[in-house]
Amino acid sequence: MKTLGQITVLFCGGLLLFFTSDFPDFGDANSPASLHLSPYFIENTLKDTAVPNVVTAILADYRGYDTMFETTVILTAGLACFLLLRIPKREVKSRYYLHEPTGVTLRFEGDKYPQKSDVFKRIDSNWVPYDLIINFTCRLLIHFIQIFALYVVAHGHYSPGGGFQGGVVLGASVILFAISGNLRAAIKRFGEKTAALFSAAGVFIYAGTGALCMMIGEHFLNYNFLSPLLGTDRIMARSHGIFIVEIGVAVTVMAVMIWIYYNLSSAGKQDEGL
Amino acid sequence: MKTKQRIITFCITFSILFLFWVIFSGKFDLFHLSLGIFSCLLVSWVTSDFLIVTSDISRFIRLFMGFTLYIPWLIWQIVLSTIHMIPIIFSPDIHNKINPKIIKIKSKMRDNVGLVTFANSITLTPGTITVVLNTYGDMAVHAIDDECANSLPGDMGKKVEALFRD
Amino acid sequence: MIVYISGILIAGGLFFFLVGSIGMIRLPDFYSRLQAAGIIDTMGLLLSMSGLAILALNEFTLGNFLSALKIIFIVVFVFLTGPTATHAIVDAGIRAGLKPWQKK
Amino acid sequence: MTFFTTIFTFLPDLPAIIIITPLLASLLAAASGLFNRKTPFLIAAAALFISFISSIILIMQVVETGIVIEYRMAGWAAPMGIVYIIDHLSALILLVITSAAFLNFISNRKNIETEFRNKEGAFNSLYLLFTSGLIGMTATGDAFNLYVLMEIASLSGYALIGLGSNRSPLATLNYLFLGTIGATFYLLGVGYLYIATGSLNIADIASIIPTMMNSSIILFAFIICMAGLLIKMAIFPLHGWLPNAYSDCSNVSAGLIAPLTTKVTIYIMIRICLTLFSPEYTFNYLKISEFMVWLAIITIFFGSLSALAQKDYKRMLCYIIIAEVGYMVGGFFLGNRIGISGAILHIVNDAAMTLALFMAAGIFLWKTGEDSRDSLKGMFGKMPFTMAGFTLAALSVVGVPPTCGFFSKWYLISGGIAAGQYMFVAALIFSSLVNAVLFFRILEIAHFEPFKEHNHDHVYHHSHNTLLHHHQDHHDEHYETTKHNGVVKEAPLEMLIPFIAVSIMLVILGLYSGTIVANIIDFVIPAAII
Amino acid sequence: MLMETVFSIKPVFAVLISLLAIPGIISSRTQNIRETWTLVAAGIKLLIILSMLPLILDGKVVSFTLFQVFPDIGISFRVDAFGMLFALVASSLWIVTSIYSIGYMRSLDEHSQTRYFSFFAAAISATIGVAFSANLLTLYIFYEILSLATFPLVTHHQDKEARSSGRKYLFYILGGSIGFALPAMMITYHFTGTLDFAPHGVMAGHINSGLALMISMMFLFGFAKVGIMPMHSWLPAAMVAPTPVSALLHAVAVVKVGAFSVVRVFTGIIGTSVLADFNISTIVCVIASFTIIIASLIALSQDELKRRLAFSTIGQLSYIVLGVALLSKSGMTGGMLHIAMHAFGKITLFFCAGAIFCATGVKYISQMKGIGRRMPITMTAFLIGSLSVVGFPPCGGFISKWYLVLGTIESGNLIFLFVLLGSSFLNAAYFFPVFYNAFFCSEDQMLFEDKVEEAPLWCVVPLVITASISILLFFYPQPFLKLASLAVSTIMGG
Amino acid sequence: MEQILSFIAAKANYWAYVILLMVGLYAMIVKNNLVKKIVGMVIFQTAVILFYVSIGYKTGGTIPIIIYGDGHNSIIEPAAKAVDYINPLPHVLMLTAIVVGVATLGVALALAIKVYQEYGTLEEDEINKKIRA
Amino acid sequence: MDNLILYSSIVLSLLMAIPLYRTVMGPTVLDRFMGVNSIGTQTTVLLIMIGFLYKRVDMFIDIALAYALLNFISVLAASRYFHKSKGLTEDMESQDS
Amino acid sequence: MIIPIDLIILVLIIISAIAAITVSDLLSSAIILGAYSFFLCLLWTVMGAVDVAFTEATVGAGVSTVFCVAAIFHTTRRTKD
Repeated sequence: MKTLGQITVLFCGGLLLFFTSDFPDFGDANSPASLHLSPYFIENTLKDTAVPNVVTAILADYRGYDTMFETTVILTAGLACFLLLRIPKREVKSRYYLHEPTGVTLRFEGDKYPQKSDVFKRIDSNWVPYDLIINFTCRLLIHFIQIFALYVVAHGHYSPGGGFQGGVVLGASVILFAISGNLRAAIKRFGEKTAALFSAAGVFIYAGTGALCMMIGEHFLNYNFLSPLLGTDRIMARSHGIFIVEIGVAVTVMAVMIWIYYNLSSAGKQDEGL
Repeated sequence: MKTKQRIITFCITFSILFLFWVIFSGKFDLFHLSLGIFSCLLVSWVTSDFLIVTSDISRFIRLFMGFTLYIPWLIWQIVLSTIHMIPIIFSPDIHNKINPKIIKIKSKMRDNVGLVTFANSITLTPGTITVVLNTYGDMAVHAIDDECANSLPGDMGKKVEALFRD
Repeated sequence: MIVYISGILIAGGLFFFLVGSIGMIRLPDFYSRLQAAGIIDTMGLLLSMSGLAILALNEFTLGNFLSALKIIFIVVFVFLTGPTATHAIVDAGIRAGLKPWQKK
Repeated sequence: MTFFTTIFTFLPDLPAIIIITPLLASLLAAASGLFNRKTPFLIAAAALFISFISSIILIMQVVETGIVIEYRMAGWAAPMGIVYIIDHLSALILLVITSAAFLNFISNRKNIETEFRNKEGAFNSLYLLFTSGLIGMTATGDAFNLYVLMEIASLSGYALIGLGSNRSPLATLNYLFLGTIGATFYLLGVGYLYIATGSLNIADIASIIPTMMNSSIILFAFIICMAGLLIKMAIFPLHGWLPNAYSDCSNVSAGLIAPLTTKVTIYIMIRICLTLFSPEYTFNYLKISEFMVWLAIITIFFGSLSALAQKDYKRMLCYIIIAEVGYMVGGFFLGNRIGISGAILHIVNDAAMTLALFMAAGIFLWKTGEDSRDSLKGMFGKMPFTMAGFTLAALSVVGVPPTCGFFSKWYLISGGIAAGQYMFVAALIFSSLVNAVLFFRILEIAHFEPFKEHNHDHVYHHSHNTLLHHHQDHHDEHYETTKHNGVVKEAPLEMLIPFIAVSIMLVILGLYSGTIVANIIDFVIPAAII
Repeated sequence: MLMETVFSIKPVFAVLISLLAIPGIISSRTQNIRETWTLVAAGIKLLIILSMLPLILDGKVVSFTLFQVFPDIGISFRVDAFGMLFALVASSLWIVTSIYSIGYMRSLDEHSQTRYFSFFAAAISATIGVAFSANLLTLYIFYEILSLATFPLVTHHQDKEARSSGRKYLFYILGGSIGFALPAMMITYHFTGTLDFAPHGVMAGHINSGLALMISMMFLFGFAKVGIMPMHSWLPAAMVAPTPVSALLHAVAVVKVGAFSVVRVFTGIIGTSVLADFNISTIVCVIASFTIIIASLIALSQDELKRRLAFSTIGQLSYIVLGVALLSKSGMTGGMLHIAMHAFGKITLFFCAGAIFCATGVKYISQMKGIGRRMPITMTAFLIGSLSVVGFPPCGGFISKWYLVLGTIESGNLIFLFVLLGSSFLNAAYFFPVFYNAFFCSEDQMLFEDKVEEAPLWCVVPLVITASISILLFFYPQPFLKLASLAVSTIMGG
Repeated sequence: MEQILSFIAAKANYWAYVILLMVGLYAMIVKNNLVKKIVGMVIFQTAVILFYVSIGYKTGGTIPIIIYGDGHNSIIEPAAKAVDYINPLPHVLMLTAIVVGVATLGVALALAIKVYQEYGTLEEDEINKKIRA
Repeated sequence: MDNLILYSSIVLSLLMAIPLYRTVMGPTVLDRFMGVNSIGTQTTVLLIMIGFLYKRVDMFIDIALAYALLNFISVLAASRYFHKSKGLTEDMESQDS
Repeated sequence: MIIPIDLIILVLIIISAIAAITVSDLLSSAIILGAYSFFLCLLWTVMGAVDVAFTEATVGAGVSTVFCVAAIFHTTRRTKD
């Protein structure tokens, strides 16, 4: 197997390397790729959509359909991880609770355990106390990460970034919270059902916008329909349409990243996890 | 938590975040500002209990001022200890120059913010790293040589304590 | 003028990057290497970033000012995250049972 | 009346509706699955049905008018935006996909409820996503969009087959690796095309390629795309992932994925060879036909012989699928009109046959809890209708008239003779004989062996992980029916009716294959091919 | 000779009527209803076929295309004289056999009767389909359906013996058709571009001698149901089936379908001119003669009655092939007539064997001592049947043999005359011991008690009917003779 | 010398992409450990991204965000010239590809966890041994 | 100014090889964490320098900022691995996870 | 003008890629993969693909390494190659 693999790799690699000489030079402004389609995009984006960031414009408008499915890919991954890993809740014989003021761990048998309480915290047998420094710094940073993420989403038109990047950062903020404290705390704030709902809702915003266009009589995902709704001209309508779908992307990406993390880090048990 | 305290923290969080938003955004038209307000409301609503500095506004301002004074000093300390590190790193006989050790120190502070500030300051200055910190102020610090070890807790401890004294 | 100042600062930053990097190579054990790595996080970053921030202010406009401010924010954030990360690594080392190098 | 009015209102948007409906429904299913266990099924079934109906309307539209329907996504014209192209071929494949997905789905309600307990929402959602991925792959006119949809189909496919027996995660992981290699190679091929032509739209590229026939980049694009697709369609040296992946997974997934994945990949191969690269390039300029046909021949021999060695029913089917891939690839690369017609016809027929066989497997498993051949003992007496349908499917695979398998094989063999590829003809006949032996063995067991008591403790062993804690109480009903007298009765009607429908379809497809060829496939093949 | 073509859906109904009866059979709750369905379908089928008879006798052809499965080939039906002859035999015998099966199955209380009658119906459908098919593809399709539909009938007992013989059956039949007939058909299609049966064949001018020989042989052995010698051994094995099945299917439907297909292909596809020009006919004749002689010799050594009959069938089938391959008018007429004549004779014999088994449970000839006294009607019918098969007047078999003999003389190959005569003696030789045992044994050798009686009425009536038809056909062979000569005149061109 | 340098500069990216592609492929084919294969898969996918992004680069071009006039809502067209901007289309495609990569990574890791839960190891040969046993 | 930034960034990118050496060769996993952390820091600086090279620094700062905020998540996650009482070298196979 | 940086980073990328698949410890492998993605991000910015770089930055630094570590936490670090 090893030799076979090496031979395959060397053969393919050699072949591919050899034929790189036919490629246009790196950075060649006259290659077919730079001459055929992209000039149209670069020269007309601002006219068509009022979005200076050409990438965003292509992503969410010219090839918005691709992006819808890109978002769906993410959703699919979330669902897949859930389907593969999630273990339904099972009856547990005993539960551990930490009395937070004193740090004493109590073990409760059966269904005698403290109901919702601020001083008692449910923990697992492999619970470790969180680190003070990490916990504090992360709590401090999470706001900024989140506001930064929202900024990225909102300014996708003018600077790099957009729904996907913002969504990942948002998701990362929750992941950070889960890492710095523990997974239970994170799940308490952003539950699994919420994650599932959000991840579906994001794609729904995207595809629903498209479907709305279709119902009003335009083509699917043709944002022109927004112009009577928002009272703007068609170009600005496209700009706003792009913004709406970016929000959808961000919501999905955030929720799915968190959802995948929940499942991966606890191997589907959604207990304390990593 | 009391409602009033909550509102105050919310407001503080919101204003800080909005400041950040404005700096990030650099766009001052209505659309983006309203987006900013919306986002900041959202974030502060979701996470307002993370940044519980204090409900006392005057203390908050004092703390802020103290920090503004403390940070240049800290940077100066960093410069100093970096300069202290340079000969060690470039010395041909590096194994004799250093004498790593873990020392234990105790801080009298009970305020977690203060402790974390102190610990991070120690870590920031090259030559010393906080290894362990607990809520009772017990710290273990790894120092690269005797000089770094001896400088602890030293001035830094006093300054941070002063900063967080009520 | 601004260019020169920033040039000096950036050069200083690069120098400290070098120092930290060499320290990472030369020092004998993980904990002391971490001390050297701290230089990269602090002095190197501080100097080079302030150099760049000043450079950004070469033409003073609101946008450039905000850019410089953002660069400073990066420093602030790294000053928050850097020690935390360092602490996390050290903590992991201790928990994993890695013994510090001792002078014989 | 209102129904038709609605339909006609959306008529211009049908190409979008056919894919958007499953997509939106998958979201609803995923969301509603959190609150209710029954609604996801209803939503999904309704969506699949709508897709099915729209595909019927589409194919009728295409056949009647003979015009290729072009739908502009986001309103941008072809090279700039993404367009959907519904021509005869894609309409045909769309019909195959939607009908197979729909029938398999409604017949498996009980299986889904037991095997994926508490995860029905996610499962149904993924099922729909898989379907919409395949639909999109079929309909799209954009080379890159094809990749995205391929990834959707693959990812949801991994999830669907990852939750089967306890061996399935490993098999799925291997499938994932090879699937990723395949998809990435395809993406790379698209990249090569892009670097050479600067376009991503299939029609646009096709109009540019004739000007640069001699470019080695184009050649490489072709080779890499083909390599990727060949991996995904599991042709002989690259087939390793398929048997494990398909045989270890749950039946619902197998019934969806096994009939469709390889077929749609072959469809894409045909599309790339005929539409993207012109037939002139593929058949005349490259001169790889001979090689591909030999590859197909080896695949057929290999698949058939390996199938002979299998004890497990589903594994056997998997190797048969591999052999059938050889039929289609070989038939296509015969390069003449008859051969290509046969290959395309066989896509349809093979999808139907495989669907029927896997549905039968699902019914057997549901009833007996085992999937070895021995579990079928005495089935003819106990489940005559199921076995009748199964026999039809088996005969179709063997190629006995008047089932559809015969007719596509007829075209393939005629094509082989016309092209002078007698080895291919021999391989086809050999494979038919082997299939006859294979299925005869099963039918013989079912016919002759006395009925055996089945150990019902093993019924749901393959989904141990999700069900351990629930299946006891949930299956009381099922236990009631089976434990009294140890008699397995006919499968529940909701499973049986779709299955019988598919089986009868096998005959109908066969009898109407002339119509299909004359009205649909003839329009697909460019006039340049004789 | 240009024939007037009538387009009518009647052939389709004739084929489908018994298939349509299947749901009725399946859904029947009691035996009576089920059997009523069977009988009604059989009656309707015969009526439909009879209704077409006048047209055919007028020299017209009924035609209908059901599906256009390939651009130039469809599943189409075409009723001509030869097909009519065969269909008439098959459908009339179906009624008789149905009646007989009812008696047989009831008296032995067999299991799975629903399945039995369903597949019986399917098989007869396929048989009529073969008879009426207008092109080779349609013929092939119905041929395959017949093979598969008879499999459950052959293996009705579902025991070990049934299993092995079922395997053998499918191996020969399916293997032959997929392995030989299908490729031959494809090659034919490739060279000629058509598969329609034409009166003088379609191959002339398209093909060279080697290929023609190869295709002919592939068809001859590919249609393994005809039982030409190396491909014959499924037939004795298939005798494990219940007797009505053996009777109808292995004396009439299945084997005659084989013979019919071979004749159809030789005349309609390959064409007499090709057969004659490339000297293929002689080779076929030799093979057929070989089969005739060898099968008769083997039959002599069989003790089990049904096996003996089976080998007899193998021999008799080759008469048909031989008759056609002689390429003389009388020979061909004889061959075609033999389909009918042999059918009535042989089915009588099988009915008798079944009746004996029903009444006594005896299978072997050596155990049948004295049975003639207990079951006089049955054994008389057996006598008539065997006389017909041997070709003794006053039985139908004589007429076909007469034509065959004429044919050998006409074609000038006297060696085949001797083959025919010799085999007739052998036929007589292997039937004689049965009578001897049945009638001419002494009291003390008798193996049967007094209480053994005739088989049930349902069993006896059919065999009486067929036996009397056998005799009737000697005196009144007109319909069959006319059909056969019509067919021959079409083929031989006036 | 300069020619060689410019030749290297013109093709280095493509070489690098081939090397990365092969590194990833090698890991996926040869490596025994499942997570290693996953790592290889990530590298494999990024190689293609490198290829695409290299296609898009234009010497002297700036990033594909149009420098627009004052005020972000008013559209003032000093019409952007295609030569000045890097080709944005590959970037769009590769955003999608990265997303797909992450999604695949997540699913693959989930499957790896499942495999480990089943067999207690990630080495393929050990797993095969356990299956046979 | 261009040259200043260009050469600085070249030097900086060369300097990144040293932490990379630590990352690749590091005797323990923790050394690798350290190396990656340093690489992250240097990346942040280099990103901004490239922004200056393109004369569009405002567009690049966001990326650097994202790094500054997210760089340490992976290190935290990895250290969390050791928090959960996993050894440095041997795997605690028996632990019920 | 930006070519030298491009070349240097390419070399670093290849080194880290090879290291990621040869290092005999999965946790290390995951960490090196993180470094790999840093370099990739740099490379994208060098080539002017800011959006791609941003995505790579957020994904590489934010989630993919975390996912890997989480998975390794629930499986094992041990590897034979």
